Amino acid sequence: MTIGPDIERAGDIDRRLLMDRSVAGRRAFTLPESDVPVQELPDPSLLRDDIELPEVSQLEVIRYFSLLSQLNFSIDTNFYPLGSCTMKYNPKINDELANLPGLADIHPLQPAETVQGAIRLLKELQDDLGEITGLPGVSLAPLAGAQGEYAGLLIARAYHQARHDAERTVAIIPDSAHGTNPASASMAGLEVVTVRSDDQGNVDVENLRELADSRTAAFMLTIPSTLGLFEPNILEITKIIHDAGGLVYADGANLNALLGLVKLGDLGVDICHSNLHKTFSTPHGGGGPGSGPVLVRADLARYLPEPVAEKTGDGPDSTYRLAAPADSIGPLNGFHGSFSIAARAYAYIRALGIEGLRSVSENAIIGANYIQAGLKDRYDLAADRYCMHETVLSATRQKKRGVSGLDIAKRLLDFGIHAPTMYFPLIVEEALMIEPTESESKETLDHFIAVMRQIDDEVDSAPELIHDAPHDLPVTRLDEATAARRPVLRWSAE
Amino acid sequence: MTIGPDIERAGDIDRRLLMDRSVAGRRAFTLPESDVPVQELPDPSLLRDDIELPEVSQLEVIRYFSLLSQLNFSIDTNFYPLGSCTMKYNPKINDELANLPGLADIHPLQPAETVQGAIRLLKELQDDLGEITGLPGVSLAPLAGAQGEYAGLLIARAYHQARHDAERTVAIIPDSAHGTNPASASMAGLEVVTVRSDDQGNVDVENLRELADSRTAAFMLTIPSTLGLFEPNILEITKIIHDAGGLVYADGANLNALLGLVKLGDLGVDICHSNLHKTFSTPHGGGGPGSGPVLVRADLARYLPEPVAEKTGDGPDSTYRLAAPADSIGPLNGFHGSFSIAARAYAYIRALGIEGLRSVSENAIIGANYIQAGLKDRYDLAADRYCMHETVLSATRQKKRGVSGLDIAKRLLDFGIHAPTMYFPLIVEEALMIEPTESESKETLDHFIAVMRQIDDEVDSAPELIHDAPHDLPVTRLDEATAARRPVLRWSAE
Amino acid sequence: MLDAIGVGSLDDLIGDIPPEHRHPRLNLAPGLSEQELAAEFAAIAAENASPARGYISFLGAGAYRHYIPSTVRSILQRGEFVTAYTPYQPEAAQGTLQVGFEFQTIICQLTGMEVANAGMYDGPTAFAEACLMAARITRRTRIGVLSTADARLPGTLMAYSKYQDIELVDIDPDATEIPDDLACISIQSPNFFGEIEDVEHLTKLAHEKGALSVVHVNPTALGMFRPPGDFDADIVTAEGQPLGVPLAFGGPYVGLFACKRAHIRQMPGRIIGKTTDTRGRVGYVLTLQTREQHIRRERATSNICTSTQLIGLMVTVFVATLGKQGMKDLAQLCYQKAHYAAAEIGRLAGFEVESASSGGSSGSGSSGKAYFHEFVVRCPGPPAAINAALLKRKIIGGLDISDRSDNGMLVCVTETSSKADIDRFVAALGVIGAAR
Amino acid sequence: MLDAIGVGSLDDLIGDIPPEHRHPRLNLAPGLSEQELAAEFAAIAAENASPARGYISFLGAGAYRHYIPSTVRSILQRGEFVTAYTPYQPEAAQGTLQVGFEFQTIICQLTGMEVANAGMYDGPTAFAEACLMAARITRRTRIGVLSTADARLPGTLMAYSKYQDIELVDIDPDATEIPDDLACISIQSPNFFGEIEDVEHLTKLAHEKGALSVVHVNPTALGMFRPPGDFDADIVTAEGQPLGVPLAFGGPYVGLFACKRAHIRQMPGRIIGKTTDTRGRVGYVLTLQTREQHIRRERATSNICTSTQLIGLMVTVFVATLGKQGMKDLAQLCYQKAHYAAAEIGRLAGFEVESASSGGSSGSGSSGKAYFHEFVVRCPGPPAAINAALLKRKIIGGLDISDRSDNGMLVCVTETSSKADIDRFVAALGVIGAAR
Ligand SMILES: Cc1ncc(COP(=O)(O)O)c(C=O)c1O
Ligand SMILES: Cc1ncc(COP(=O)(O)O)c(C=O)c1O
Repeated sequence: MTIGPDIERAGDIDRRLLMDRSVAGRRAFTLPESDVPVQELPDPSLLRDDIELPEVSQLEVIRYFSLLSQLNFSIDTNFYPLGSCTMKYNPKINDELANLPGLADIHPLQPAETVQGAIRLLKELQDDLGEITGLPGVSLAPLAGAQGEYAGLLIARAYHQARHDAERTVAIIPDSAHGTNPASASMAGLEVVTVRSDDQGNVDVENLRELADSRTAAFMLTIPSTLGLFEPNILEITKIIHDAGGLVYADGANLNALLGLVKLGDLGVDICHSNLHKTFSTPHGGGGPGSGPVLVRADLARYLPEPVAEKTGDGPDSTYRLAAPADSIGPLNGFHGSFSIAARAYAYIRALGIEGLRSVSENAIIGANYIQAGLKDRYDLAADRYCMHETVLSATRQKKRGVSGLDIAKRLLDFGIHAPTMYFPLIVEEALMIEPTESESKETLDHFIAVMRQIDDEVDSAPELIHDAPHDLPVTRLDEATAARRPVLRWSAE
Repeated sequence: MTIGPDIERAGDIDRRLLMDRSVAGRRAFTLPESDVPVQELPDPSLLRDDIELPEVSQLEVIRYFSLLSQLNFSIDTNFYPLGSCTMKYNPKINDELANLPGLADIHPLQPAETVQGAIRLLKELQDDLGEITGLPGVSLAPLAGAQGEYAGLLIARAYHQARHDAERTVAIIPDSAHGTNPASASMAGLEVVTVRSDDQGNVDVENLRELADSRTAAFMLTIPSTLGLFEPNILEITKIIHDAGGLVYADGANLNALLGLVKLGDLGVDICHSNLHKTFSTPHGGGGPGSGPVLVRADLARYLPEPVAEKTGDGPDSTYRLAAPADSIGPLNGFHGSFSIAARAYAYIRALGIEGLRSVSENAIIGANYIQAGLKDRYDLAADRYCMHETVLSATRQKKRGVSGLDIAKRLLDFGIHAPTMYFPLIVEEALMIEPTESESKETLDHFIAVMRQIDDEVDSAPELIHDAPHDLPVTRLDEATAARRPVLRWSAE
Repeated sequence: MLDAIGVGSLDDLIGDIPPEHRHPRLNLAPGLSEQELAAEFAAIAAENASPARGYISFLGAGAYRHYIPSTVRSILQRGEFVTAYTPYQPEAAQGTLQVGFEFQTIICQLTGMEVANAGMYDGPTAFAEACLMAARITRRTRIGVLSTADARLPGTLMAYSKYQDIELVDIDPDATEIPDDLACISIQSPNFFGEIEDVEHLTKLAHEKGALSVVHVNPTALGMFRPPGDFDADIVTAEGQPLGVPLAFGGPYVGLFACKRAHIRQMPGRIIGKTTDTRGRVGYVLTLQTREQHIRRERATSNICTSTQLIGLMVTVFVATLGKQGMKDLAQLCYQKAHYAAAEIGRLAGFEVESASSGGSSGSGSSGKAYFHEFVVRCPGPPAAINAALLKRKIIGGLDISDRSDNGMLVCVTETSSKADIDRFVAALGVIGAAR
Repeated sequence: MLDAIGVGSLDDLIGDIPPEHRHPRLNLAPGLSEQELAAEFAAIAAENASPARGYISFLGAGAYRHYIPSTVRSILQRGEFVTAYTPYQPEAAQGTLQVGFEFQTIICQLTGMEVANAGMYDGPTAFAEACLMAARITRRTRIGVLSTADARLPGTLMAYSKYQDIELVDIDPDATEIPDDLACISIQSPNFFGEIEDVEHLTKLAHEKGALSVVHVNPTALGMFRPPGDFDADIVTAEGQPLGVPLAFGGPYVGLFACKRAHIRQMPGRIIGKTTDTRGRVGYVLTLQTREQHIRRERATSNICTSTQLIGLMVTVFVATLGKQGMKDLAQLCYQKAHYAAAEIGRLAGFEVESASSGGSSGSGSSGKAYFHEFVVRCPGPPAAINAALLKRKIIGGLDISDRSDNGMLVCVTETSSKADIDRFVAALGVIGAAR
């Protein structure tokens, strides 16, 4: 509907950029006057004349970014069943706690005696994560899951090297794996060998048996898998790898399904990472920051990336410090990892306790199966069995009727529901990967099921409605091809 | 546009109330377990069985209120030129400062020695406001402008009474006054007598001269007036009232126009109130809270409502306390006024300093005149002269062409601009009272002018666009008559 | 912009200001940067004794320390709520309006009343307006106030009614009869001393005489005690602060105001009603505005304009967060902790726990009346001296009410005091008492 | 819900988990209420020495204390930004995307470079990825690193390149020639010791040999010093923390990454591009995704997935708030205060201010190189002992760098230190030095 020249919709934000809004001399902020005697400046040849930067008022800053925020879908405003991403509710208190004076304003290089509280928190979180996964060696240093993976693979290589078994240069990875797994393996100088999934979505054990050999450095298994399935042959698999002399690496990004239900270490996993920003309550921030601790069995702890928090003494006399493990693979980044995220994870675990954590996973699993049960007559399942925390549907039936997984995803946006993860895992055609998480109510799941069923109806009754979706978002579908072909990556004066 | 059954627009919030979302046993929050021995409960006859209250999850709380917030226009997201309301930008830092531990968590009845910082802040704010207005007696106790007015009128009555002149029971009030003025006067037991405005929007001095007599307790003048005009005969007016033995009360709600430009006390004003929540930076909160300090000339300070902050001693040895003035009109509310708002006002004044305060008013005045200049060929002016911080237009010309002030106000909403104050002051037909404030940029004012001119075009070219406005807000025009005739004021089970 | 206006300088625009008074000298400090301002406020805050500096406190008496859930602060940061005005354009303010409707609902549910408004300035002004409303409804001028009420309640009423031909009449809470011509009797329960009054009985007395019953409650207590609505009260008011609002040295708070449906049109303050738009969709509007000053001017039910919408939002989010069970648990926790503290203090030599209002002897709640989370301690000496000694131990003691009760200290304990805090307080009292 | 699924219990759903390992015992504490959790965190925070507890600090060395404007915190509270995911559905993420585009613009403007990505994990990882990118572009394996760089930069690079056939080569900052076969020389400027390196000269040396110039900057310094783009640098990286990000004991921070347009397709990390929708309206999308792991898997330019979008938002709001003038003022203030502190310390008996890297004699900046807001003090004894003595006075001294410079202490002064703080620090150093 057109409601007047130039205006399509009330409050449509004017999309001009900060530089377009800039007016010479305008200011949002002033700094204090200098209170020290004037100091001589360096040689003028070192100094820059001017910087081209925005000049706007404080109101403009607030209004611009406030309006921009409203263009987003988010957990705080929308159901966001994005598979593999664990878009759950993160308690608001955790953000507050992480920002407390005494936590948010301490310098990473302060002497240990001035940051005992901070290091104690890290140590206790290490212990809790070790307990939850059954892998007691923990470094919180990695800054995201991908860095955790990389750290884990470096540890595997260091382990083999120490055993004079350095010719192990292969990482076996299932075809369903997340892209970071092969990317990390290749950074770690490993050759990626793909193991097939069987028709049940499990690792093809026979195929794995063929591939596992004296060149196997590590087998990387996402558990539950990216299909949302728990690998039923896990014990056999870890045995195959161990028998071949390799290590088992678990991608723990999906730990939200396992809390209190099983410990990875008990299954023969040697190394894993955990995405604190998924399972343990850091809001995703539009794409980070994250925290991807790496966890290992006891004898591998000597290789962990530095630093690791340590405790000396007991009771009120105990002191805490950060240290580098004996044969550390080194620092992976500037300081000690994402401390504020560790603080949130610590708060989350403390608040929930063991009972709470277990019910997180139980409810996450029930929610995913509830959606699966509500949709499986309309959408194909990637695997026709109970799932864990997420279910992967396939829009092949819809595709045959002229509507793709992408179309369905876009159409969901019209209902204020964020799209599932599309076209992943790669082994499922027209994949729609749905992870409702434990925090959504049954009513929300019912609504989602109803909408998905309605969309399936529309495939026949009103396909153009789906093809043209989304209809009333700030933009319609965007031309990604041109964006990539002729990249415009920054503002410039017209 | 209909984009599917049941759905009109993406993300349209489902307007069910909390009770409709409630599910038995669901919880957003838990309290600690009791850590004291179990205590005996009182007689069961005193205890209630149950309370009907919402039961929702924490995610639902956050999502529900976040989505509701997005249904609002606000300064943070919209130009909001609501006349008389001073919808200006309030620095975000002030909210933070008011919420600091040590300010937000102190009890009003703490011993004075434990709250020296808080009382010092109040004392310094009293002094600053006294300096700005030229009225040195200040109580910060009133909780909003209307309460400040009432306090001021009680003071006037107390003053007359002390002079054995208690038969003064009339408040003279201009016909342009805000509704709180006559309402407050009547609460104070005063008879309201209305003085006319002349055709320039000024007080009709001759009329005033006739009305002022030995029954005059006070003359209440809004300055600048609700027409946005500074009373040119102010000195004559204050003399007339004083000569008649009355007191001059200034409604200082519009102080945003006068900072550093003139002191009310210098003009013969005896009593005024100031709306801290307008001029001195408290966000309006969707309708409060407020703070309406009452300010008086020195000899009237003995009547101020309690408490007033006092300082003893000087320099580092000085101490602060709250006290009741000698002949205080009493307490007007529970404690010491809106402390958090006083803290914001103090921060605002300290941040701006005298230069900053003056430029607030200068820019507020320039902005209003700029809009007036940009629209006066299309819209009638209530008074054809330079205005102060706001300009009052009249939509009489548009009305003749079939479109009311109300219609224009609603149509503005379509452009993401909040409507001006409508139909006030009552003496202007089809009034549209526009107060841009100092915080809006020239580009925003230009945009507003362009939109107002476009709407004037539409009066002829597309009147139905205006009549049916707003078009794309969460609701179209609402049926206020039925709401008042058959009031539904709370949720109930259907 | 001056060019576009057609003037040369600002002074051309303010020609109406008498030149001799224009641009006065102001004695104000120069401006500060945000960084400097933050430092100044840190210094001011550090001059106050607060929990952040390790103090524990047993003050109540009308303002109560409670834990405020993070959800309240989180929603309070939504600029769309914080920086909006009174919802005069309902189409652009459905957020504020729907929240207000939720608030009204919650207040009704807590108090057991039929209707509520969207909030008043604070508890005492709500109380005062309720009494004046009773006078309007009954067309009577004498207002009975229970002698056990907080002095700030009749105090505010007195200031509010100074020129309105209203007389205040003291009523004994144990009265078996009341004067014939009262507009209402107004009952604070829990009363100033923390005790539960017999609202049912007093309301009956009132109704027998054609008077209304105005009940001023503590909303936290309503998590366990029967609400005034159960007893046929006519108007209920309360200080809303305990429901998620920071103490903030006394304000801003929010007054709660509920009444019987029959009295709707005499109710002061903002009222939000449900309606539909031109397309039949549900929406909310300010309603019954003809009671208000901007329409009715000198004949309005009250002069209130700017109210306390944002504090109402805090209350709404607080109650929504705690929910049915949380509100019950909160009341129970407060009750348990206060009664534990009273029992412990009662065991101290020289201290008696009693109800000041009844002059009873010793033991907890010796007046025979139940109490909620506040009680009166008779100290072995002036409470002021004892409080001073407590303060040295970083304990802010109860309120000195020796003006109303001999050596009386009004002690409040909420869920924010741990057993360790209470024990520390009791131990300190013991030491201080023994030293006398 | 179990009914609808058609199972009797949760265990029916997790039948694939080996029964003997199901439901293990976990040794974790029971859960806490929010109120208890808040109390526990207050206790943890109180165990740390922070400005909130009256400490002043002169630590820098890669993480810097700056005043963070309230606008940053205010916008960081917008749930729509905070609780969104990576913008894989651009139609539902234009907020995040447009902010990222602003971020890229600002990084280009500050560094003087043509293009930037939307952020890396932190400064050192950005540096490491830049060096690896140079190796990819030049197809060379030897990476020159200036000997004045923070050890954390080559340290991270080493970990990142462990199995990638990369060799690190130490380069003297005053070199007049470099090896023929370098992929790049990487220059930290200001270097670890706070000094400005001759980026122009070193870049020329690199280009003469077909190598790239990778420059790692401090973004605050770019408010006054010429940006690497002026000197034809190829890749620029930085730790973004100084731009509005809390110190937070080391993270999360954000790495800044910019380069020449020609190298766009070798750039790691998220990149946001401008495009149009089907109705011709401007919109933003993640672009050049074929470089990334989720498309290219083992052949991706980097394994990075979750990045640091929200920290990028902080940086964007910070720079938008300070604006052109604020960024200049900030750099000047830091420079002025640091140089004042250096001059005062230089006057103390036993202390010399010098550039550790050059081993120069005395006086401020005796290496002859200009420095920004950090400098090296040679102490009259082990810095560890001096720092311990400072700590007793609630002063956190500079970083002990005696491993790189004899009795060296790296001192940083920013706009957050008042003259009084600096004077207190200098006076304490004087007393402590005299006592030796
Ligand atoms: C299964 C899986 N593995 C690894 C990752 C990588 O984690 P991050 O994004 O924190 O680097 C992800 C995240 O998207 C994931 O879903
Ligand atoms: C001119 C004028 N006077 C008085 C008032 C009343 O102030 P308050 O709303 O704070 O009670 C207002 C506010 O709307 C006003 O604009």
